[in-house]
Amino acid sequence: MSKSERVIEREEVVIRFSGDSGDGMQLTGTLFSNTSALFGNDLLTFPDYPAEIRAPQGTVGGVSGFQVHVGQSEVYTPGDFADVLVAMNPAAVKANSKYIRDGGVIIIDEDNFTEKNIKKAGYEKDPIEEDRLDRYNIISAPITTLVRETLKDLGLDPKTVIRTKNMFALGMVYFLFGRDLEYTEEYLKSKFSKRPEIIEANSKVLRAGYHYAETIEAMTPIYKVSPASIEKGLYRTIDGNTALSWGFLAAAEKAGLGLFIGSYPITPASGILETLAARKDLGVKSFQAEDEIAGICTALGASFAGNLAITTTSGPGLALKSEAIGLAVMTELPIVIVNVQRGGPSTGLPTKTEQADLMQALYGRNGECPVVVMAASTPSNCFKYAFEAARIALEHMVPVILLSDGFLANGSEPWKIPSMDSLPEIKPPLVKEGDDVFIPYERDPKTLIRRWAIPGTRGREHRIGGLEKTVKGTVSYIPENHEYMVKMRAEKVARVVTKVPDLQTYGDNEGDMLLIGWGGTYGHLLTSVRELRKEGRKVSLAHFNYINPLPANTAEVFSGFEKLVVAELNAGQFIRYLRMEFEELKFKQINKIQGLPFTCKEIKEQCVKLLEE
Amino acid sequence: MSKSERVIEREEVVIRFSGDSGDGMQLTGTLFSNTSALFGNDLLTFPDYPAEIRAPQGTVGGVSGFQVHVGQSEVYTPGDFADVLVAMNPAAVKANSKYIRDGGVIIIDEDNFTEKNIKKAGYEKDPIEEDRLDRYNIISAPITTLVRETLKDLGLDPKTVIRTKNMFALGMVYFLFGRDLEYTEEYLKSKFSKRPEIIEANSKVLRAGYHYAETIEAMTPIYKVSPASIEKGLYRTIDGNTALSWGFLAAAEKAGLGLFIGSYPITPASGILETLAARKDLGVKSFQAEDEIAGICTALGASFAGNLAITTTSGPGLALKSEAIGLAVMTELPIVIVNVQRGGPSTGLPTKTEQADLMQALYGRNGECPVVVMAASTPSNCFKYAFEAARIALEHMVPVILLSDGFLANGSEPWKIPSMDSLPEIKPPLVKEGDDVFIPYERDPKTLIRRWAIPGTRGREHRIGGLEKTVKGTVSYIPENHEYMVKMRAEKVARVVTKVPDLQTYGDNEGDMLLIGWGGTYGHLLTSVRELRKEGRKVSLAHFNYINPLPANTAEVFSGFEKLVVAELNAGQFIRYLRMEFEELKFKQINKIQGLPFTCKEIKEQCVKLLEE
Amino acid sequence: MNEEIVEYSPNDFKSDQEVRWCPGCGDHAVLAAIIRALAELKIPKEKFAFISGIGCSSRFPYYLSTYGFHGIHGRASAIATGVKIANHDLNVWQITGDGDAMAIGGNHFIHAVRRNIDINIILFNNQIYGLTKGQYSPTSFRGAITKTSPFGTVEEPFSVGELVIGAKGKFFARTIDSNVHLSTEVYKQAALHEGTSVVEVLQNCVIFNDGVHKELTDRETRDETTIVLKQGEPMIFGKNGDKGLKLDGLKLKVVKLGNGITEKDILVHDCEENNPGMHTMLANMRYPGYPVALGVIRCVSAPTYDMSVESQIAKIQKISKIKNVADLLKSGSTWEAK
Amino acid sequence: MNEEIVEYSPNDFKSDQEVRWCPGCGDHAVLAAIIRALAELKIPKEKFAFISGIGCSSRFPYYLSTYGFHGIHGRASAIATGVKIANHDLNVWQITGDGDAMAIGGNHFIHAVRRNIDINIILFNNQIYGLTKGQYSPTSFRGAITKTSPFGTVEEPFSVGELVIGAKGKFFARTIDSNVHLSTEVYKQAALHEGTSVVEVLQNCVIFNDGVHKELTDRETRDETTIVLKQGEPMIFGKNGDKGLKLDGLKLKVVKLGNGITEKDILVHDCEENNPGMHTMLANMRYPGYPVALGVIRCVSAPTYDMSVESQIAKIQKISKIKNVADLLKSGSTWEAK
Ligand SMILES: Cc1ncc(C[n+]2csc(CCOP(=O)(O)OP(=O)(O)O)c2C)c(N)n1
Ligand SMILES: Cc1ncc(C[n+]2csc(CCOP(=O)(O)OP(=O)(O)O)c2C)c(N)n1
Ligand code: SF4
Ligand code: SF4
Ligand SMILES: [Mg+2]
Ligand SMILES: [Mg+2]
Repeated sequence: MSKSERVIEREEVVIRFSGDSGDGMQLTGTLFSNTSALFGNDLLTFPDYPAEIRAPQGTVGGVSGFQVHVGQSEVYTPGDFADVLVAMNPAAVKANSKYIRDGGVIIIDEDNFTEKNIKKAGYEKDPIEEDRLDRYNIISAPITTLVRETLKDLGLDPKTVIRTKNMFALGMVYFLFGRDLEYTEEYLKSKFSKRPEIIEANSKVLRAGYHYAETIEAMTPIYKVSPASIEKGLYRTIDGNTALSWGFLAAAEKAGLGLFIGSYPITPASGILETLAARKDLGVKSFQAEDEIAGICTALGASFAGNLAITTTSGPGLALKSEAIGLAVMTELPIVIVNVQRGGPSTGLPTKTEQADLMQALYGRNGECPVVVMAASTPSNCFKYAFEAARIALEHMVPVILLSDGFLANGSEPWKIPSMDSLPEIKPPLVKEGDDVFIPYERDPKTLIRRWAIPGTRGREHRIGGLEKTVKGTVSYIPENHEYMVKMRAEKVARVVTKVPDLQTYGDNEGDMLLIGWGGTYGHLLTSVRELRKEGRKVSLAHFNYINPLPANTAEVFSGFEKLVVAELNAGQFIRYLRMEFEELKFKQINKIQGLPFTCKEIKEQCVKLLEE
Repeated sequence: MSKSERVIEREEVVIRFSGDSGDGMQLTGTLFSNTSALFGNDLLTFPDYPAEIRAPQGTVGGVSGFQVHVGQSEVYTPGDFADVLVAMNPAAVKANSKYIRDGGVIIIDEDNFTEKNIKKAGYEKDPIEEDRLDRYNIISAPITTLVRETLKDLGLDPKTVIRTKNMFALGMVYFLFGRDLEYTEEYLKSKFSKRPEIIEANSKVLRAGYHYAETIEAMTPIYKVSPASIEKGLYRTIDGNTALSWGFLAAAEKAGLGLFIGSYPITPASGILETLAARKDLGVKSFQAEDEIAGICTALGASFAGNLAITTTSGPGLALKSEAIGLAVMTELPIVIVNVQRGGPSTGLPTKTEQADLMQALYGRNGECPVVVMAASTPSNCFKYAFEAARIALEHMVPVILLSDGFLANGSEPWKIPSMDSLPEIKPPLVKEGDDVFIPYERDPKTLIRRWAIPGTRGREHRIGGLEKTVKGTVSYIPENHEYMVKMRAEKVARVVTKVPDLQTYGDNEGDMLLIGWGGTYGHLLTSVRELRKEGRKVSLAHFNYINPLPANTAEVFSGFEKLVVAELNAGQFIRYLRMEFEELKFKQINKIQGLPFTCKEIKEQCVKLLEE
Repeated sequence: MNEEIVEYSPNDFKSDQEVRWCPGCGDHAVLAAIIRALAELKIPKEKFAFISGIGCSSRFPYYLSTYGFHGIHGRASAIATGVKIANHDLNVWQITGDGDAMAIGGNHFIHAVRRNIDINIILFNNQIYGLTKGQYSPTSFRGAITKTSPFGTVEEPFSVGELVIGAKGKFFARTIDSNVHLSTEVYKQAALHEGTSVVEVLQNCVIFNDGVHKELTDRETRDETTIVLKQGEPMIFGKNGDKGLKLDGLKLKVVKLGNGITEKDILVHDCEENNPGMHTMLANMRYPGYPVALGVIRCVSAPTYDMSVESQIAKIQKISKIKNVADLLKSGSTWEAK
Repeated sequence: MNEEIVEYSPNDFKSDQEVRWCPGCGDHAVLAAIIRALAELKIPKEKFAFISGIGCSSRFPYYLSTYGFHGIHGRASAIATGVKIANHDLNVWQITGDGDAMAIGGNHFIHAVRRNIDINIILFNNQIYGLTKGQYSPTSFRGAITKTSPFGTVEEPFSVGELVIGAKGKFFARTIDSNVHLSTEVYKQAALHEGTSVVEVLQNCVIFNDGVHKELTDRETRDETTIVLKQGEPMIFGKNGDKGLKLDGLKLKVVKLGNGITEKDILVHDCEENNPGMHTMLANMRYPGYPVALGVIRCVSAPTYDMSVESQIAKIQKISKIKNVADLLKSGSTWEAK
């Protein structure tokens, strides 16, 4: 066969890199993704790794994976099944064999398939046989040996040599997709600029992998995924945590305020604090607090002092912030609380994704204590929703909880860089100096927003705090005043609805089924609905980014459908919320509580079942 | 008129003592209540005081009140309106004039109605005129002058003299109700045993008040409330916090376990820690923690070590405990978390009552994190529900949140002392020493309860913690295991329903309206329903003490009624929960968010309105 | 804008709120001293921010006409930290109680001290929880009988100064509510010190812990039971100025002047000494045995967190190519789709 | 019931769980030393309870075959306190990291120390957050470059020993992960001390803070950079045992032996001295300038919280008329309805 005959043109393809925590799979995956992005593909990534820093070598528990879905047209999920699996050891095969597409390719480092490693991975004898992998196209390469061979003349220590294995595998994959090595070589050069021997070693191995793949004729077919036909503009790849961080930077600039972040590190939210800590050039005040309570309390202090103040955390950290969120509600100070959800309850599954903090976000505080609750739904739109959350907080003088999750936080995709001009203005209700009376809880009659007088502003001295107050800020136990203030605070949040865009469906305005989702499941639900519609099903999608308040037209949208099905990565929280809000309607549910995103297959199957019920 | 002619026989009567925070009104009210209880009346009390220790003298904000409702038959509320108001100063009149029954009596210390005090209370000139108090029977006595006169020969300092004023007023009230002075004099003797001059002064003034009332013929009528015809047995008066504390003591004794309380003081829950701290004689380990988090975490440690462990707090404290409740859920250790609700959000109205922490109790944690939620409904049944909460926690290896509120905590009523024999046994699933394998999360197939192996038990060493685990206790990120464990934990809580008695209605099994309530509003709802029924309305009451899980027959009970109306002291939390649980049903609501209990008048009016809608 | 008016009388710092502490509470005197100190600082009023937690003492901000934030229990240090970092131009005070700062707020307190945030922490130590009606606090003496310790506590109290110094504290002073003159002076010094200043005010709670500092405040005993430390001056005290402190090995010793012992033998107070050993001993002196030290015990200069942040930002801004968000969005690896 | 078997080998304390720390992590050596210490204590295995927070180090209890409780971040001191009070017969250990104990858990930590609960706190100080992948901790040195301080931290670290002593600590020791022999000894002494024992283990995180204690562990330098303190022995160190510590006013000074300076001039270590001044100085010694002190620095006996509780209960039970709940229910004022 000639080379050209072996090329298969594909709309999209899914690759999964997988090995021990120390095998460098996250980097390998990232390099492949960036190369594909530069090539012009759309893509979405899904890193998936254990909670231990270096979980025990060779075990299934220690497998670190990075999946990337590359497409010619738009790509919304990391893909259910891998077309190509790179498995550096038997444990990686064990962990992933369920997730390979029929007819897919498995690249293995045969040097690692020793009896000991096979046992460690939990196989009796032969992975191929036990998991019936002969269905797949297995490319078994003595990667370790080849790497040693490649570098034998460089005089490097064995550890350094072994560490380049991932580049060999990456080289093979590049060949398989007909990709350039340029981006990766540039990366190596800038990363190791002070250690030329490392650059040389990695480049050599990368090329060796590429040529090895070229040489062994067995390595068929070659996949070709042409560049995506995407909107014109300047692009970059971005992950959810970075996008979030940048959204806040953009909001602070638009509002003309300093940006303060008070946070305590916690997986998978730490990246936001880390990203913003690096932005001293933009004047960010990043404060690593002694705990989550100090995180939000310093942010509240900074908000009082006139900054755009945010605090970022994950589930258990949000629990700790509960009391102080109440103080934010009572003092009506602007603040954004980001919760990057992970598997719970308690410490739970720290590196896995889940959507089980919704109820906590809505109700996890003492007293009648409503806040605005929003959720981002793709890695890149974390930028938009961070910006919007900040805009709402600042313009409405209200705490906003913004939900993300582990899937969005670590996942990445190409993103069209917006121009700062295209973003809306942000105009907080700041009070200027003056001698007339300033009444702290006096409200705009239409929006119920109070004004913001910042310490340092002459003549606007006033006191706020967590006890119930009159409009003037005087502590008050008067029964009617309390009822009035409780209602005002709730109504103020309700009126944020003016900033909430109407709910749009993907699909039609009526039909047999409306699939309903929120937050990070967007890509999977959208893809599933698309495919169901292709199959002729009358299914549409309504996906929520605004949870409290809900879009004004929600009931109307719901009314067009026979069946309302809520799909979430929890035991059913949004559905319970919708039941409270829409007493008239009946909802059905699809749930998954496995620390993993949905697969489109699951969703489609369950939708079909519910349609046919 | 002869004396006897002036006696009015009453089924029930409401007295409110009211004055400055320093005027001793809480003591006065308590003494009157105890005297009435000893006399054989049923009663219920409602202390109501400002958050400041000594709020500014003479102002409405500084008024401290104590209301007691005394009855011949059973009494369930402190009464909407006072038959007799004792007002030591103009501010006390101002604060209470709305709450006097038509034709009621107001006893005032006219010496305190100086121009200055009248202004301080917020009146322009004359309280009587401004609040149209001439509708009432006003007994204006120069109490301060009379007290000075009474004690002039004792050579006491003026401060001490003035402090006895409350006894004068109490004496007058005793006369008005034909009560004995004996209990009060006994109290004074034991309280001030080391200061005979104080005993003498107070007794003298008490008698002076009594005789003064007897003398002034204006003081009509005399109310007679005969002893209640109550069940035989030994009685005492008890407030909610004491009853709760004792319920736990009883549970520990029945379970044969030590009792540990780890708490941080907070109004209105501190009384429980204080009561149990005094019970070293019963071996209680009471630990005043450095904060609420340490409160629950020490309790969890004590639970791990084999004690009946409880932690007590109020709203903001529950918020702080959220994260650790998750750990209790994950480790499946028995623990009772008591939340004595107060006005919120944030610091809110610390000394006022409210029911606004229900959602927090149900959902205020990260992840899928269900716990048992219960609520006491009268001061005295706090004993029963504390006992039951402990029994469920210990026998089902599950955290239980027990809700009380400021109204129950401080309110008191006569209580028939139960015999310890009449209480059920408590049998925690303890594991004995042994060498066979102990599997920490192995469950009883029927109840799903895991067993409890206490450190010190030979051969049962094991590890638990907040990460997701397999049945064996091994940390696991396996997707299916997580889903399984989440479901098991939820189902285990759901199966506690076997311990939940069926819901009983007061009234009929069907009708036009079912009034639905939970927790501390019981007395008011019951009284309202009784009165509505007397008026011929087809209204019944369903009151909940078990909230998660709900009684098994709830839907069935609900189905018998035309209208379902949920009344609560919040903006509508139980109703939202019921909407989630019973998608088929429609609910209406009655709410009050004023830091105060309902009045029966309000409830009845709203019920009638809803009935006629 | 008007010219800055920075001449104030203490009354200019009073708010229109009714003061709600119990008659006779030591807090009244603290308020009096603080408004005096504020007036004397000659800083524009709008630059002051008073942050508090929860407790009787924490009601303080309501009674001042400055910016104020009555927070939640134990978190005042954190809130104040945020205020100061966000706007280092403000003069930030934290008002707190022994429960608020040493029990629930202990962690934020020691971390503020360690970081040396430039705030002034006024810690009202009445050795009791006032607002919740009389439970013991982490500063209650061992054996204290309170509502939650009816048979006496079984735990050692914190020594505020020792904990502060153990947390790397650079400024610690102690005063007594009733001594308004000394207090005013101490508060001013705390305000002028750059970095975290902790002032422990021995405060009387007339209702729940009346007289706990009686020996130190009574006219008859106070000269014997306390010593007011002054920078550069010998540590002499007593009604007749006839007692002093000397070093005996690694310990302090009270000596009587005369009989060969002269002022020269007496230790001279140096609050600016970096080595904390002496300051810890001074802060730990308890009566009987020693006089209780009042005044500024430790006052050492060191970089503050807030200023270090400012200068790090300034430094990075000078060298970074990223000047605004648009620069950032376009930085690193991007590509053009055409 | 069998006779108590209290002869153990270290392996008896290993659990069947796979150890999941990074290869080369200092935690492995700590585990080795602790199981040795446990075996040598000759206490029945079921009496041990190991409580931890969250962090790499806090995984510890899974690797022991004793009772174990892997808690939540920062709360191990509180959980351990509850365990010990509930059952003072247990031998309770807390395993914690510099983030777990000094950041989020700082308050529980200082309160446990103050109360003198009889638990043994082993604090793994790698000056970094390991589990969350490399952010700075409250013990990271000023200027440390980490994921959250890309331009260096701007805050002073806590000195563990100084904070412990500032919180009224009675036992403080320091050891190094790699010195299993010294560590075993120190852990045993911590276990035997009645009251809160804090052991700071200088631990290497190979991944995120490799070599932070290098000077103190390297074979070539360690004799010069560290001093192992032994009760009653002169404070001598150095490769040739030719250096010692002397007092110079209120400060410590390193001197060379010889040239007139003999062992007699050198300070003798007394960990039982109640006055904390010397111990604080020893705990604060940093290289360069001073050798870092290892071994038991402070070990003072004082009443423990847990035993004080037991004896208060015993005392009250003797005098109270209330012997059971039925007595209580009927106590005070009651009446009979007939
Ligand atoms: C989270 C929380 N826990 C507990 C309380 C109850 N509380 C209010 S003030 C206080 C302690 C007050 O003592 P201290 O700080 O010494 O102030 P003081 O009243 O003595 O001035 C407590 C426990 C609260 N308001 N919030
Ligand atoms: C409430 C909460 N906040 C934050 C975290 C995230 N977290 C886990 S361990 C850790 C710090 C670990 O550092 P350290 O205690 O020094 O332990 P090490 O990993 O270095 O042994 C953090 C911040 C968490 N699990 N829970
Ligand atoms: S209770 Fe004590 S501290 Fe509080 S205001 Fe009254 S006297 Fe002052
Ligand atoms: S990350 Fe560091 S501390 Fe954690 S296991 Fe690895 S080497 Fe040890
Ligand atoms: Mg106090
Ligand atoms: Mg660490």
